[in-house]
Amino acid sequence: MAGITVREALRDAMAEEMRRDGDVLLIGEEVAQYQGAYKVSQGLLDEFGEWRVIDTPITEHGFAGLSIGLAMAGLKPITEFMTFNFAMQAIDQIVNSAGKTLYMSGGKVRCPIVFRGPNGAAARVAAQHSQDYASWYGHVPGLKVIAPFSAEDAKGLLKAAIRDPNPVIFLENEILYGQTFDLPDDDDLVLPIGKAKIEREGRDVTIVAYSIMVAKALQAAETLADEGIDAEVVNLRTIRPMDTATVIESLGRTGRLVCVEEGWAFSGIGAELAAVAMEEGFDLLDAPVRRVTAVDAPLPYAANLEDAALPRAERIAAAARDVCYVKT
Amino acid sequence: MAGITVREALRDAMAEEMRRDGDVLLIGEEVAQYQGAYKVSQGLLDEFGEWRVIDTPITEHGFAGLSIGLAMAGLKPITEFMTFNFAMQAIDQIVNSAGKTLYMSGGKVRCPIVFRGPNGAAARVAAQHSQDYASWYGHVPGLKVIAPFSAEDAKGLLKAAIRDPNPVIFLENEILYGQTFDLPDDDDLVLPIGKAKIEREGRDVTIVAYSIMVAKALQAAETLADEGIDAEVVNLRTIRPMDTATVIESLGRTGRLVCVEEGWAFSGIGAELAAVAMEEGFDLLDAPVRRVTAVDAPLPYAANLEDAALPRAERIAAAARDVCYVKT
Amino acid sequence: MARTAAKTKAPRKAAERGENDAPPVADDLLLDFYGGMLLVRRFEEKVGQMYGMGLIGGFCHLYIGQEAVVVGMEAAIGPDDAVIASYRCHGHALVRGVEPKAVMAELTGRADGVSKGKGGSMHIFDPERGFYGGHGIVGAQVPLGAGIAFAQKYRKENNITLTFFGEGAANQGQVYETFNMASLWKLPVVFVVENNRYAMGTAVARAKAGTELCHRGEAFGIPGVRVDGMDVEKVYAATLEAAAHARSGEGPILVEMQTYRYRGHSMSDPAKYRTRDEVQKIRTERDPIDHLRETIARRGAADDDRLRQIDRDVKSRVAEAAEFAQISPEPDLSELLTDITVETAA
Amino acid sequence: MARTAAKTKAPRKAAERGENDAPPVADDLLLDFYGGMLLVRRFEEKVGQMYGMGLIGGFCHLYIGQEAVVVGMEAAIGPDDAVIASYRCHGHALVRGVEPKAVMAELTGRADGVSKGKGGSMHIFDPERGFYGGHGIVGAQVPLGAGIAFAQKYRKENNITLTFFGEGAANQGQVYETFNMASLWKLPVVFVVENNRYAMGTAVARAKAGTELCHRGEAFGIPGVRVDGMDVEKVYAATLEAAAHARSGEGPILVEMQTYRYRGHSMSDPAKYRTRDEVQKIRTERDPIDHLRETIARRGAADDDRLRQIDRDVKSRVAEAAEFAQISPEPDLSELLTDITVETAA
Ligand SMILES: Cc1ncc(C[n+]2csc(CCOP(=O)(O)OP(=O)(O)O)c2C)c(N)n1
Ligand SMILES: Cc1ncc(C[n+]2csc(CCOP(=O)(O)OP(=O)(O)O)c2C)c(N)n1
Ligand SMILES: [Mg+2]
Ligand SMILES: [Mg+2]
Repeated sequence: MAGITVREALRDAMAEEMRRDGDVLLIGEEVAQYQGAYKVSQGLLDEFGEWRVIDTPITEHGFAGLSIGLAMAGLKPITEFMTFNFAMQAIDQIVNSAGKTLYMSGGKVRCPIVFRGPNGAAARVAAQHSQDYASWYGHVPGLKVIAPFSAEDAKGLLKAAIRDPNPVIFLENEILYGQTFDLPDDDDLVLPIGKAKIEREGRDVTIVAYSIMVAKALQAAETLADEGIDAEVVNLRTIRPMDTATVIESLGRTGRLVCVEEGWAFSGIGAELAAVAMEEGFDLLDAPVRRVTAVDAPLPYAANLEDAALPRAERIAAAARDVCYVKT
Repeated sequence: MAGITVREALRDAMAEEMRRDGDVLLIGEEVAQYQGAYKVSQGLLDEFGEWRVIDTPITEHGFAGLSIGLAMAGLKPITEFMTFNFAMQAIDQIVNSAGKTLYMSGGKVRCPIVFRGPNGAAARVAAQHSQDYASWYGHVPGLKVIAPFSAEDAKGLLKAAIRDPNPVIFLENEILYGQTFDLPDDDDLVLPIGKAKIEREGRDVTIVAYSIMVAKALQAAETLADEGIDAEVVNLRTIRPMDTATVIESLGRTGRLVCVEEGWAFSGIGAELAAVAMEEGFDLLDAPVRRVTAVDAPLPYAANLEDAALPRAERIAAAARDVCYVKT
Repeated sequence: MARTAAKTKAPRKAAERGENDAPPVADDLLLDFYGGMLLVRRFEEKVGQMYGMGLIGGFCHLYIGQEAVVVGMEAAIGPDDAVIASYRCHGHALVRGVEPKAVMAELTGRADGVSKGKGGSMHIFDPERGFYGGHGIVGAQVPLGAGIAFAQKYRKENNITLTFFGEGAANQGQVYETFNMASLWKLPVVFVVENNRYAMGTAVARAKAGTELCHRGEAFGIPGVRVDGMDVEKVYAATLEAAAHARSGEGPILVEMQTYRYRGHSMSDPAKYRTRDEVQKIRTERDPIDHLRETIARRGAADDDRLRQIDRDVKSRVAEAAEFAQISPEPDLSELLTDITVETAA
Repeated sequence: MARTAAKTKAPRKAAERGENDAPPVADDLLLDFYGGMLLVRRFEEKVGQMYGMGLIGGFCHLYIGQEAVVVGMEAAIGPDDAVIASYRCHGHALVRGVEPKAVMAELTGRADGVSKGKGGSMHIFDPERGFYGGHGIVGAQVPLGAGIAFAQKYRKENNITLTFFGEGAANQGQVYETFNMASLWKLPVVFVVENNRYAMGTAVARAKAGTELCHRGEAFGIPGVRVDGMDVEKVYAATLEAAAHARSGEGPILVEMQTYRYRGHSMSDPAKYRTRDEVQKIRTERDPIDHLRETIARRGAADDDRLRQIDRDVKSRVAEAAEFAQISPEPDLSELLTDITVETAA
């Protein structure tokens, strides 16, 4: 076990896969000479050279399409968006070209590509730089969607994503980049796509979260533990295909479900989980599923408003108390 | 009462609003000389001239942005996308510029614009031309989202959308364009945004749908009636803000809820409704909410596969029987 | 189909010449052109009929009138080069050597279609023959094509990619983003604007400001040429040069092919935005097949019997394809849920 | 602030001249320039300090080094003309006459901020002063600006829109889509590329193929000019001409302002992609404020006392703004849920 930041874990995952397979390359804005806008690609240009670590002009639509062409021709691009907000400019290529071509070609044209970069809110970067796209991408068959939390998630799932023969949307989080986690000593850590992880076992209530919200959920679980509520925390890890089996099993043990996401509620990930709980776990529910999400507004810049807009541990704990019918 | 097609209703709505307000204009591909790719703007160029009915080059991103600029400067553009699939190229402008600027400017910059065009599947136009974007747009605060079914919906809601001082996404359906509906004689039919309509009253089960799926739901209700199941059909009309009160009231009467949409299930509109039913109607539910949606695949071209992919009345009826615990 | 024959000839031709006014091509190549163009024309005519009979559905865009472009270009490149096109792609697929049967069965949405019936008219793919589609979103294939060219360069393959798009698509922003990147990285791509004068109902001048399309890459350092796309020999000659440029490592080149589409934009377009006379005039005066037939006669490259034989062969191939496309079964319902993602060992 | 004075002078100046090498501007206009540029510089320096103190958060992009561009351009247009910019927008807002207090309070995220503290540094708006932001997505303001110009033309207002973007943004596809439409419809827009040589860490030549930026509109029929953006008089003169062109109904024009940013891209950028020497050399040899101070001295337009007085005035305005921005309260929590949509009578 060694301490490593999520930033380093991502970099190591890319470096290891690039060493392993000459078809893997990294492309995006500021990934090469600048070493990544958030320094995630530190050292990669030096090691792999400018034909495998490629700085692009600011043209998301174009370089996403170009990357998809690379993948259709058999290479394995990792395409970095400086943030996923900017990928909205490229989303037609991601959905219509990367996501649908395998199907439209009757299986003939593959698209092994990873689109990665920070998703969701950073600190005080306001409405245009803070959207959580998990449910948008999760909506689309043909894509796989991953949202890692820890360094282990980041490394093991990014390596899996690079090896996957499909288009994978890899949603990172800027605030997590600098956080340190223990990582098992493993030369080749590859985690399965589509499997959730129980981060904390508990008997009273299941809290499902992804990305940075796992940290908030764990924090809430601590608070709840002090109050005698034993929360189980499920880290979804993959958004699509979603590991509903693990969620429903957990629900079977606890009878209560709280879904946490940094994005908006309407047709979000919590909505999907609520529907799944209906369909697959109705008889297990001792209380209605609760969603904890961002408030239904663009993210404001002011510190106090931003704080009030995003799910904090206290709001998660409150929702858990609610579904446990505990009054405070 | 007079019979009128949805196509004509939309055209009349635009013409009436353009007569009423010189700031309203129509812009998009083939809207002027060609009279609309689907002939929705028939006659408008003749009546209003080329400065109010404007053909654009094929540049969705650009003309969406330009239209938003028009709106920010105080005009009231109706911006047609030939289909909403092509609006994916422009979605950054729609979400980030049109949807968020009022908030980011502390209320200073308004964006009174209607984005309209056909959404969802037409007939055999395959995966890239058939996506239903209701849940994507519905996800985003700052936008209003409307999905009319009948000619009355089309006319009354489009007029309301044009008068609304906010960005409105107006999701039409190509197959409905040619369908005829009775329309009340009313010089100035304006329907409220955000109100659902009960299309058919019933006591046993609530079927919620929007756009063309309302027709399928009504068809299913007929079948069910023959079997002694009395279905209530709710036409959502507006996706955002959603009229959850009407849905929950209906659920209160029937105890059972089936949600129908042409789009994919994952984080779709049915998911949102399931979550709302949990949160606001848990104790009213005599059965878990059921979703009827497109299968989780890009839409295929082959006739038999396409038919199997989309929700048909029979699948809706089957879901209704299920939640009524009726075996067949 | 012209492809095989052309393959062996193209490189030879390329070596033989260099100047701008190309010497006439050899007789057998002319006949290959003729067979190729006729196949595309007859195939598309049959598609039109079958659409009318309800055997084909959805959007369907015919290539009639533009045949010289794909046939002449294909003859000037090699089988390992790549091609990518828009939704108006039947001709592009056929000249790449995709079987007419498989294309037609795709159009009827059958199991033996080249995309198993899942893609339809706009989405024909055959990457084994270097054909990358078949894309429905106007302009989307342009960066994809540059990406394929990037892969060719990355692999040091010495192959090139022909990236086709319409003159309407030439206003899309992603085209300029791609021009910039392709030029910056000197990608081996030939950008081909098929200027058939209309984008749906919009005449080219109504949507395009400024200079001619062939100059639209110059600000990005991409040279442009304009070619009479109704003359297959000129297309061929220009493509030999353009391909040589792209292959040389000097970076992309933009070729504007001036052509014309005879039919409506798609099967549902009554094409009221132009006069019948306009179409008729081009059909009579500029038809690429008639023109080639005259050339063949003038040069004595073949006698009428030989041409009639080619006609018969083409007709029977097309008839066979049409027949096949109607008896091929619908895809099995299980296909609904395959090819969504590539299965991976769990 | 220079704005009010300039407003009255610009038209006069515009009428006085026509040729390329403009006559020197009047003394009092020079002093307005001086006051305006100094206000932007001192304001931004204060912002940098306050960011360092944690009073400002998120992304924050300073305009230091580029002051001559907005000051010279603003002086050459009228108050009813419109301006739209990217996230690097403090200077653009100030020259439009937005109160430094209100801008600074926006940066600290307070209730008295020009956007109530909801937008922050990248999202300053004041449509009543013809300032349309403040946009975070690179390139997005370009079609928005053309739309504002379209509205001006639609209303027959005889006003124009200055649409600012960076040289990095100049590679975005929507810019070319906009060029095409703006030219096609002859919109009264002046496109202004502020070429400050870097887009984040990317030097202009590393991201841009082909010709100079000022030529990037030519294929769309848009004339281009390149201007020394470190010389406010040249900026002013060029803008008078460009504005006259746009106002005349001849359509858009593209102005490349060659300038330089002294600081990192945003507050978190250590700017290792260039040498200290490079920056130092430009600061010493090309600084627009120093240059103007020399011109003033050379022409005897003002004595040192007068300049010192301006310095003091600017400093006190900035100090006042900084003070105000710290005492203004945080927005009320109820603001979280206002301004999402405009309320309508039910
Ligand atoms: C992004 C996008 N916008 C609009 C359409 C609808 N559309 C399909 S083809 C077409 C015209 C394209 O014209 P052109 O590029 O000249 O090609 P041609 O059809 O003439 O071959 C349009 C507008 C589309 N498919 N994709
Ligand atoms: C679409 C998009 N891509 C990337 C970014 C991140 N980003 C912000 S500013 C910037 C550099 C822009 O450079 P330039 O246009 O030259 O303007 P400058 O910052 O020099 O004023 C980048 C890449 C963004 N905000 N939006
Ligand atoms: Mg065309
Ligand atoms: Mg710059």
